[in-house]
This record gives sequence, structure tokens and C-alpha cells, in this order.
Amino acid sequence: MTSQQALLVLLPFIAAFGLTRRRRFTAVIGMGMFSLTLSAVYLLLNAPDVAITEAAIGAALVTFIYVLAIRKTGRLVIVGDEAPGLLEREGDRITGLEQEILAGFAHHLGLDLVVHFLPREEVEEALLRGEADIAAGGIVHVDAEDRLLKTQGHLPTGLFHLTREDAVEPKQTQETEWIYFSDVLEAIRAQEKGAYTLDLARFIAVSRLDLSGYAVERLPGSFSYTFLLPPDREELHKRLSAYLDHLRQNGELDGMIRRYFS
Amino acid sequence: MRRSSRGIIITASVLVICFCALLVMMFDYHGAREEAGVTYITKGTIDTGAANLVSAIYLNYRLFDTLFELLVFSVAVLGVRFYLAQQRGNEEEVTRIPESQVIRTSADLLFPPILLLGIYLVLFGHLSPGGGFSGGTVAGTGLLLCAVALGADVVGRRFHEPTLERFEWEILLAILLLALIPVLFGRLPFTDLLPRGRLGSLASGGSILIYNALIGVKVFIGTWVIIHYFVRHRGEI
Amino acid sequence: MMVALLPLVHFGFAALSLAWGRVTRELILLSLVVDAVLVGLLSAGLSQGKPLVIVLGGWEKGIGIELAADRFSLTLTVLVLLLGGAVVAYLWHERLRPYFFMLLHLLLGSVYTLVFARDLFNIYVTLELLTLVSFLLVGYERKPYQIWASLKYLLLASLGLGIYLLGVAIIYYHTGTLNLGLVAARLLDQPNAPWVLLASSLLVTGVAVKSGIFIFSLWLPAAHSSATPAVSALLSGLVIKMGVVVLFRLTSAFSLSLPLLVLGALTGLLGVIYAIFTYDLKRMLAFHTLSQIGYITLGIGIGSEIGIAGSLEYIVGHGLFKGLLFLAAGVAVQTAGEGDIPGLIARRAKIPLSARVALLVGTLGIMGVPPLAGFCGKSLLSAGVQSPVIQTVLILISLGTVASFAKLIPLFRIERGPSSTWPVKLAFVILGLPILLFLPLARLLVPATQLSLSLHVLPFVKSLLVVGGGLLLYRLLSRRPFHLPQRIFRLEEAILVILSGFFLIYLLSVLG
Amino acid sequence: MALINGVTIAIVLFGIGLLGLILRRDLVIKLLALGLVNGSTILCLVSLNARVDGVAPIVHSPASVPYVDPLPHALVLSAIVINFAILALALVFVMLLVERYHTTDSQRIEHEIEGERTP
Repeated sequence: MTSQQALLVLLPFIAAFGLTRRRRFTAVIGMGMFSLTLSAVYLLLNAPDVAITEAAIGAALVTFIYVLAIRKTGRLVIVGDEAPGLLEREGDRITGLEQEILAGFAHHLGLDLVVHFLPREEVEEALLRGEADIAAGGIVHVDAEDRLLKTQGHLPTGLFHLTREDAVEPKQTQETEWIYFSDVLEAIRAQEKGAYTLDLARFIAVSRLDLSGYAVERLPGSFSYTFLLPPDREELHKRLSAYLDHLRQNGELDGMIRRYFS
Repeated sequence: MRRSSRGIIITASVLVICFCALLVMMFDYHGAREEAGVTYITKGTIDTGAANLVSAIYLNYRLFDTLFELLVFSVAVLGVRFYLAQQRGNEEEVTRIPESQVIRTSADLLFPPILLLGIYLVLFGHLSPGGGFSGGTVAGTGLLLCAVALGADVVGRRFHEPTLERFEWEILLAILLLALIPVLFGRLPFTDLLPRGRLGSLASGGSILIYNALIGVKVFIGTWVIIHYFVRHRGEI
Repeated sequence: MMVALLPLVHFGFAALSLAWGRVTRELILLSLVVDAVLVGLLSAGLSQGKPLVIVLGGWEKGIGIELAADRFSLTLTVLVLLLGGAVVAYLWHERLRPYFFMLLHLLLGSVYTLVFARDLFNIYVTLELLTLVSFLLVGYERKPYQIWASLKYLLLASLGLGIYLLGVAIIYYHTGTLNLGLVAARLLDQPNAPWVLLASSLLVTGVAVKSGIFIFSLWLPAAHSSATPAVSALLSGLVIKMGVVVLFRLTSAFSLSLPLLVLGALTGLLGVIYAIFTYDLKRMLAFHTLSQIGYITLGIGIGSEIGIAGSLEYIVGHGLFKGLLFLAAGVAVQTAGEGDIPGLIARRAKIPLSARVALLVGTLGIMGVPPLAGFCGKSLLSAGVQSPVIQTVLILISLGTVASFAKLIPLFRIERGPSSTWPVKLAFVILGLPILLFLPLARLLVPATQLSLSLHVLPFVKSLLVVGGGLLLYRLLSRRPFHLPQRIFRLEEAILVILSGFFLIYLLSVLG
Repeated sequence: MALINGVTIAIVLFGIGLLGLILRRDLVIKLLALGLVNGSTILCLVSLNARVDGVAPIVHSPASVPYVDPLPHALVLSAIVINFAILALALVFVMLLVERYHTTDSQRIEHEIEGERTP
């Protein structure tokens, strides 16, 4: 068997390896390796011109543009409203417990993490439309939104009910527009009339304000924060759950929680 | 990764295996042909003056095909530019990877030799392996390294995109005119009128060198435009 | 010389269009004038009846790339001119980027090349350019469904051309040449060697993907119905035909009679069945293209002089009326805001009168009402057919055509709608007039002896009967909505169907 | 052993590419598979007339040496570039689709579009 034949036999294996990868990035690199081997084969077949062209275009250029493009095509899109300590903006960075968990998960999948902030009420729609992969940001799953997949809770919490009925008229925007948590903060700071259900993380942020005009009530029952996924993403759901279990078992999750909520 | 349905997997495997088997059996392949390409091998250097017979065919005998190849490449550049230029990249969302000193220095070190290699491939395409296309691509890819080190926008600022693109098509026009000059002398298009020169010297091979140079510049620009747009749409590497 | 200049002129204009972005419209008009002059010179050169052959670069045949012009090519260049003129007129007032016009020039240039091409690899390269250009044209408006349709088109066409290239490899290995004439000469002593059959099936499969034959071109309905009207007209009227032209060129070297006959019958019947049960105007037209390709392929499959003349006439005729129909449908959909035929009728949508007339002329043409364009091609084709089976297939396709277009009849009311601009009307005239005057014009293209075959009383009566029968068929079928499988138009399934189609062709060429 | 030549391997690669094109649902990987399909035809062409004792077709002296057939090499140069152009443009279109549908799964995109087209 000549060296030429040895390389030739290698080709199908590299190709099969490249095309069966789950991660796009590995697949692209695998096919880049394939092109490189192919160009070596051309050299051995006495076709130096073809070898140079294949190396320059097939191996280098194609691989480059695919690597460049993949960053963009492979994204894990997170939607959710801001939740202090869980998913919040700090200047132009995004921090929080859930951000850290999901960034780790995205890295695990080989994807870029992209966070879109949406009011809580729009989150479900975004998931169902397939515009996002995971909903996060202090989601407490009370009502049976059985259309969505949900992970096992990663942090226990409580729910608080704030009402005020005697104060100034609220801005009329609330009826027509979805509201962000930051709008809720503004409304409470302005002592506006209204009723809000807040989770523990948001309640702590609110409780620094003057709550004297509001009736506060803690809802009975035990709750915890979860992530939500679109109903047709069983595979992603399974992998996220496995990833969370993994974090729980080796104690990393506890460490993270301690760092953010000491 | 979600799987295809079982029916498709089975049908596909059966069909593809039959296809390959049929091809292997009916190809009737038994080694290289002795007489293959004999006309080109015996007459190529005399006809065209180029030592590299591949260049001789590529840029003389079958220059018409090469023209189409260039057009295809230009269309790719045009398409990439058209579709990516108007698409708004959500650049602030993509996490930026800071450029490390190591990459910077290695890019600085590597860029000149790569550029030189590209130029060599272009200029000696008719004598040794290489040619306008591979040379242009090599040089263009070298520029990618600069983009890595300095940031695509820094490099991009030095090259004004629309001008570049127009220049690329003007080179194509030049190639076309070059191919049409023989018509003025009553010869067929794509006829090579230049003297063949002494075999093996740089000034041999008729107009192959000119074509190689034109194609090299054109492909260099095209490669850069393509890479630039992909880099921009990633934010920055 | 003109043969080489026709494509090169367009490539030059494409390059100029970018530099002179303000006058792209005028440039393309100028290029068409230049084309007309060149085509005139070409027809003068061909008047002796001998084909014009050049080998670019002045080399011998077999070393360089050969381009050749015969009457067949001349007729096609006339079609390119007419369609090009109509599309330019149609687009005259639209705001388009230079980019669009560059693609248009490249499309015309590669179409001209294919008309003359005689070299297997040159055909491959040109088809690739044509594929990429039409891919970009379909996605020009970047609507998601256009993007997906054109991506599917690119994937399938590129796969097809890969298969084609394998065929070229086999041919080159065994004959040592890429020139079709020389290949034909070297195959004379072994026309049925196993590798010849394999290579010809690979070549035909590859080209069939591009040429709108039903089981191979499953991308076509989506791509042609989602593109802009002008692009659809060009794709259906010209680009698809180029695949058929290549198939015709291949018949000079390989015996493809049986595969082409079967494929023609299949695509004709299946296309027309889908067209009958499709109620979206543009999608129906797209399915219709598939069925009409069936006619043309049948004619080429018959292989006799009359059959080929009939095919040629039908290529021109179909180019004209399908171009007209797509342009008119574009105007109708644009003004009415929807493309659903029952919806258009029920809502008494406002459609410009000129578009209604254009739709009517196109419909009459495609139905084969004498003495319009469709009639000439159809009667010439059936004059060339001896076998009763093929005759029946031809009649069935005609019946289906009439039945599928009968849906449009309620649209042909005389009613004042919004008026369309004069360039659009001019576009309708450019395409509509030759349809109406096809019979006298056809004399210029086809030898009179062949033409006279189609001018008996019998074809007149027959086509009128077919029109009547088709209308009756429509009455019978119109109340029964019927769901045909749409799965095969998906990407994965389409690839599987193409592969099975390859086996079908191979089997048929072994039998033939 | 005689079966291990460029042509046979090229056909096998063609098959692998086809399978990838059909069975992988990720569009990016589909494109890579298409690249493999086209690449394998290139390998097929190059290895048609390649011989063990051959010499690269670069003539420096008129002596009779078994030069390899240069024609397929010249053809293949065009094919490689065309292959690249297709992959680049298709990738741009995939990027446009991803922007809209946030997925590269061909069947999901097809499903979504069918849903949009037939309200």
C-alpha cells in the first residue's frame, strides 16, 4: 500500500467523522481537516496546482468563513425580564445567578449566549414563536402553563402580593403595554395605584423603597425559580436538566448561590 | 440533534448504497490512460509558451471557462455584499473576545511572508504551480490575520469597500477587453497575440502572466470583501 | 464571431452596470439593441443553412472550447431577445439596484452561452453561473420564503451539477475529450457500453434537475412562485428551457429516446395534475411550467426532425406565453393584494384591463386555441408522433392544461380597473403580439414544409375539441377539492426522489 | 487493493456526502455535506488519469517524461472556485434564515414557512 492509498483510505473516515459531529464547530473543523488531507492527496497525485488551490480555498477560506459565521448562527437565545441577583444589567454587562448558569450551559453546548430583555408577559409568546430558546429572569411557575417545558427549580423563593387602591390614578399605559420590572419599580417609587405579584428577589429590591402605602401579603406555599422552554424543545430541555443536575451534584450550584445571595 | 424519521433513513441508505455500487461497478475504471492529454503535453509548451501546462490550459486553451469561473466568484462577492451589507448585525449583543498580544504579534509576523507567497504564486503561475486564483486567495486570507490582530474595522477603514468592488468589476472588464482585442485584428476572441518568449523565463507564456496578475488582484479584493463581511457580521473575531 | 460576442457583450455590460449605476436601465436597453444587431448578423450568417462553428482562441476542435450556432440556436436567441425586451420594459419604472441589473446581464450572457455551447465542461460552468444568478434573483426581496425557496434551489441544483460532473468524468476517462461532437464520434462504435449508459444517465439526471422535469425539479414550484414577476418570467421562460436545450444537445451523442419519452410523459401528466388542483395563481403557473416541459421533452425524445421542430416551436411559444402570464399575474397580484384565484374572483378584485387582456391572450395561447402560438407547437408535435400511446399522453396533457386554466375564465370580464403604466403595457405587447401572430412569424423560423404539416383542418378541429373537453373536465373536477402530496417538495424528500429518478433513467436507458 | 484508487474513494465520498445532505437536519452541516459531494467529484476528476510513476505537468525540458494529463487539473480549478462560491452564498442565506427563525434545523424552517404560506 502506497502512501497515496493510505491517505485515500483515510478520507472517508475523516469525512464521516466530520459529518456526524453534533457540534457545528467540530463539524466545520473536521471538514477543514478533510480538505487539508484532500490537498495532500492531490499533491501525491501529481496535481500541485490543484493542491494549492484546494488548500487555499477549500481548506483555508471555506473553513474561515464557516467558523466566522457559526458564531452567529449558533446562539442560545435567552428571554426574560430583569430580576435582581438572577439576571440583571450592570452597565453593558449582564450578571446574576441565572446568567452564570446559562452562560456555562451555552459554553457546554458550544453556543454564544444572547440575552433579550422582555417584559414577563411577552416571554411565553417569544418562546412559542420560536424566537428564543430559554426563558429566565426570576420565573416562578405557579399556574399550569403546560404548553411550555419547565426545569426543576434551581432556587427556592416566595411570592409576595402588593396592592394599593387608594392612591393617585396610575398612568394609563399599564393596560395596553406590557411592563418591565423597572417600570414596576418606578410605579412603586411614585406610589401609584395597582396590584403586583413579586417574587422574593424582586421583592427584596422593592422592599428598599417606601412600601407604607401598600398592603403586603406573602402567598402560602413553597415556590422556586425555574427556566421555561418551548414545548417542542424536548432535547434542549433534557440537556438543560441534566446540566442542572450535574451542577447540583458537584455542589457548584450551591457555591454560585452563596456568591450571589450571601 | 433531532433525528430524521426511520423511513427516510432506510430509504436514503438503500438508495445511496445502490447508487455508489452502481457507479463503482459500471464506471469501468482500470487505471490511468496512456494517451490521456497527449495533445496538451506534446504541444502545450510550444503553443502557449507556458511551462506549467495547467496554466496553459486554464488561461489559454480554455480561457472561456476561466472567465465563467471568475464571473461565479464575482457573483459570490456581489451576493455576500448585497445580503450582508443591509443586514443589521446586532453587534452589541455578541460578547467580544479581547484580542490577545500573542495573536497580534504572530499575525504581524505571519502577514508579510503570506503576502509574499501570494505574490509569488501569482507571478510565477505560468512556470510553477500556482496562479492568479490561488495567489489571490492566499494573500486575501493573509489579510484575515490582520483583521484578527487589528480588528476588522481598522483594516476595513483602509480599504473603501464600494471602490474596491467597482475596481474588481473593472478588472473583469479589462480581462474581457483583453480577450476581445484579437477581434480588431480579425482573429477569434481569446486568441493570444503576444510572443511566447523563452520557455522557463518570467516573460514567457504570452498573456498568461497578464491574466494571472489581473486575476490575482481581483481575487485578492474579492476574498477580502467576503472575509470582511463575514468578520463584521460576527462583530469581531 | 457573433456567437462569442453575444455572451461577452452582456458580461461587459454587467461590469459597466456597477460603475455607471445611474444609467443601468439605459445600459440594459442598449445591450438589447446590440444583441438585436448581433442576432441579425447571425441570421444572415446562417442563411446558407450551414451551422457556424468557432473554437475560441483559434485552436483546433477538441483542444479549445467550441461554440456553434445552428437554426435551433438562432430561434432561441430570438426568444431571449423578446423576453429580455419585455422584462426590461416591465421593470422600467421599478426602483432597482444596479445589483439587480448586473445579475440580469449575467443571466442573459450565460443563457446565450448555453444556446451555443458544445463542450461538456463549458456547459457545466455556465449552468453553475446560471444557477447562482437565478438563486440570487429569486431571493432578491429577501422575504423568508423566497430565501428558503432559493436556498433549496441552490442545494438541489448544485447536487444535480455534482452528479453531472461525475458523468463528465466518466465520459472524459473513456473518450478523452469533452467536445460533444467528438464524444459522439467516438461513441459510434460502442453506443451501448455499460459506462456509456451510466454516464448518460448521470448527465441527464444532472441536467434534468435544472430543466424542470417533474421528479427532478421539485424545487421549481416554490422558487418560481415566490420570485418577483419579472424574475419568474425569466426563470420559467428562459432558464428552465436552457436545461432542455442541453438535454437536446446531449441527444446528439447519446441515445436517450426512451428515457426522455418516459420523463416527458411523467412530467407532463404529473405537472398538469398538480396544476389542476392548485388555486394560487403563481404557483399554478409554476406547476404548469413543469407540465409544458413535458411536451418539449417528448418532442426531443421522439427525435425526428418534425418532433424537434415541434419542440423548438413549443419552447418559443411557451417562453412567450408563460412570460406573459407571469408578468400579467404579477400585475394582478400586486394590484389585488392576493394571489388566490377563487379569492380574486369572489372579491371582484380590481385588476388593470391590460393585465386581464394579457392573461386572456396567454391563456388562449397555452390552451392551444388556433391559430395562436401554443396551437402551432402542439399540432406540429403530434404530427411528428406515430405511437398511439404518446398521442394519448399529448392529448391528456392538453386536456389538463385547458382544465387548469379554466379556473381563470371568470377573471376575463371587461371592467375598468386601475390603469397600468405604459412600459408594462409595452411588455405585454412585446410578448403578446408574437403569440397572436405566431403562425406567420413561425415561417421565419421553421422550414415551410414542416410548418404545413400543422396547417391541416384536422389539427384545428382536434385542438378545438381538446379545448371543449378540457372545459368539460374542469366542470367535473371543480367541485372536488383534492389534496395531492406536498411532502415531496421538501428538501430531504426531493433529494431522495432525484436519486430514485436517476435509477429510473438508468433502467430506461438499459432497456432502450 | 486494486479497488483503492481515487475514483472508488471519490464515489464513496460522494455517497457519504449524499447521506449527510439527506439525514443531517442542521443546514450548516448540510452545506458541509454539499461541499463534500462537490469535492468528491473533483477528486474523481483529478485521479482519473493519475499514475504512480507520473510527473506533475510542468514541462522544463522537451525530454519525454510521463507527464500526468493536465486537462482535469485545469477543469478542477474552476470547479473548486465554483464550489466555494456556492458554499459562501448558501451560508449567507442560512444566516438570513437564522436571523428570522432562530434555528438552522431545515425541517423546522420548512414547517414554519409552510405555516406562513398557508394561513
